[in-house]
Amino acid sequence: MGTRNKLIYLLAALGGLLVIRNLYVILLQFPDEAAQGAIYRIMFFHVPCWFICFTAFLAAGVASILYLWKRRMVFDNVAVSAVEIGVVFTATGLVTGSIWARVIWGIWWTWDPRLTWAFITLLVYLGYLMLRRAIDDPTERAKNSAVLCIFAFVSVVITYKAIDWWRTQHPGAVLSFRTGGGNIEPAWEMMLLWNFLALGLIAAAVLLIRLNQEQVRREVDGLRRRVHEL
Amino acid sequence: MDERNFTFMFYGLAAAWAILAAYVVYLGAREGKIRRQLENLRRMLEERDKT
Amino acid sequence: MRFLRQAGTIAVKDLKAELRTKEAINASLSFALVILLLFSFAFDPTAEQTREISGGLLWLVFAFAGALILNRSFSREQANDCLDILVASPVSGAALFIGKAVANAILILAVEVVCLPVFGVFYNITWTKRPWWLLLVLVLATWGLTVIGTMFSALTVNLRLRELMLPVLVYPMMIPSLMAAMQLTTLLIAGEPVTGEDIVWLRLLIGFDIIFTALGIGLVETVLVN
Amino acid sequence: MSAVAVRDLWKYYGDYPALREITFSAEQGTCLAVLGRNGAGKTTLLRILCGLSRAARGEIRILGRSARHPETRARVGILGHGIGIYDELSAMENLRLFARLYGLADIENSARHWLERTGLAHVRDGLVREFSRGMRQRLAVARAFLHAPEVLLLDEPFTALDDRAIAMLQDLLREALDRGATVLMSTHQLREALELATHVALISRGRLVHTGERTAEMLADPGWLYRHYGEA
Repeated sequence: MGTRNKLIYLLAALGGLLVIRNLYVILLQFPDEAAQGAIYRIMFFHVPCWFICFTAFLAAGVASILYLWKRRMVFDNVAVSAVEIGVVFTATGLVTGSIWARVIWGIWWTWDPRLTWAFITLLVYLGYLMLRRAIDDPTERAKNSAVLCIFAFVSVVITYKAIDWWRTQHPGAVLSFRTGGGNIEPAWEMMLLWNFLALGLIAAAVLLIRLNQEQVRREVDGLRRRVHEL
Repeated sequence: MDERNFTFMFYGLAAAWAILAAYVVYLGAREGKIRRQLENLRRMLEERDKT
Repeated sequence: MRFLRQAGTIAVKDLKAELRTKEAINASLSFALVILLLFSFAFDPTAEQTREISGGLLWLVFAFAGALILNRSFSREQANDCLDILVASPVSGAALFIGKAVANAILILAVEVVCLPVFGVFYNITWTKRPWWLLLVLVLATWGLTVIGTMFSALTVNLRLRELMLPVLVYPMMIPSLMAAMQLTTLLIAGEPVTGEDIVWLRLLIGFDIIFTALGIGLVETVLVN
Repeated sequence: MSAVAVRDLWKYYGDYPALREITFSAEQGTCLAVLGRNGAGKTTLLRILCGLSRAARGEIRILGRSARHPETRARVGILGHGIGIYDELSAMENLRLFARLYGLADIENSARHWLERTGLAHVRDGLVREFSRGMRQRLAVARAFLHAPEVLLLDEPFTALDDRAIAMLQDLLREALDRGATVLMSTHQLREALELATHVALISRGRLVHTGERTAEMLADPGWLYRHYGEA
């Protein structure tokens, strides 16, 4: 087993253990919130999920710019892998948010700016993944999808800023670096960060698996090309 | 109300992990597919090289 | 100066070629009219309701009909490998992009200008209460749609499934401009002034125009040279 | 200084190298025929020289500048698989358009001149879509020569052309060579190419396997090169 595989298992194990510990604290030690009752606990996954999304899409954007600059396929691999993870966590974020909304707002979905933009972001990045499937030449694919990825990041920025630009139903920012502190209990904020770390470790493990795959896939592309040549 | 509230919280967490698990399963399936493609291509090239 | 001259030459060429055949503009116009007709089945239009959703309705028509024009923009270049010749000529990618975008914007604006009175007649709406503001919104939003559409048209020009891919990619990206345009248009058709909180939509519209134009100019050369 | 100089050029499709360490140069006033089988990499090489494609590694100098430099592109003429003219415009409008894009000083006269040279003066205002195949090809040739290019890059120029256009193109190329232009053409039609070529380069599987002057035995027996340098 290579060091890379070991690293993947290590990251996944650490992430898993941390999640279990966090779940224990969240479910058994934290009291119900006064207004929302038990459901508020979803926040401890919902919010970190979106952090992961932003991180992943930001990473994909940076990797795309680096690809266009350096033209090294590694950056393209990072970009796809990050986008895929971002899309999975966007879906998770939307579903957890929707379940929360069912209890608190009484509806699954509302066309609120924050929600709408999150959904648009999901569509835009799904488009990115579709575009990749439609291009055969790996170099061309890397270049065109990098350009799309840079455009797509605009929608991420809008989603992020939506709660500032429009009056929305969505709860405001919670973390101190955006609010100046005092919005939630310090213990809860710490827990959000702990869960961000836990999910981040798992996401990093998945990212590494995905990178391996992308490398093998490029090998397949190369061999296919050689077979054609004969 | 409070019990229902608790059930929904459970659904929420379950859904989140279910999506993640589904993605990992999908990754595994794709891994297998890519490996098979690789093997096929390698074998094809070896056969061509022999002839 | 040289940049503008080249962009102008490309725009004039595109317009001339389009007006000779009228392929895209005819298709776009009739499609727009069909959608306008179809909307009348979707709901029972009283003047009051229609006015409330007029912005959304109109911009859906413009976005769908405009896509036909945008789709043609780069596929026209493919017929005789003309795109290769243009990219290899001393014209910069940015000039090519701006030239094409200007031509597309003019064509889409023409479709819009025809659609507006038809809309007014079909749905009993007086839409001329604030004509200059409306024109400003039309121009700004159309430019936003066109820049994105032209860029993505270039991005997908060599694709096997380009007709299928383009709408999937382009509509979500257009939403920022479309959303702002819909809000403003509804307001203007109702005859209300753009003040107070609604100014934010105008700012967004201009902001997206600038962002997407800059991204397009910056990245188009990368897209065209493979 | 060579008119076209390429050093250690690589191009990849993903991990697969489509061109590997290509190094050659063409002096001013020479005609280099780039030969090779289909899929050997001729078109890829030509596209890179035209500035339509980026090399992964290596250096290209055309008239002393890089391939994508606007100054280079203004001095290079291109003829490819497609004719590269617009069906919706007339012959004259097509040439006028390209004259403008290439920044020529006397648009009208150069356009008219090349219509006459290619025997299309009588249909100058006819739409290209109504032209016959041969007429379209000749207009494409006029388009390529319009701005008196110092370097001509031709990708399989003879494949799409009929007999009359081939003869015309050969005459024009000879004339261009006489005035000191450099010609690079990729082709697998050996006979037409070798008549004009002063030098040949043979590409096989992305590698340059032979470069040198065109010798008399090549002209006498076009298959000679492949037998000596190409694999079976």
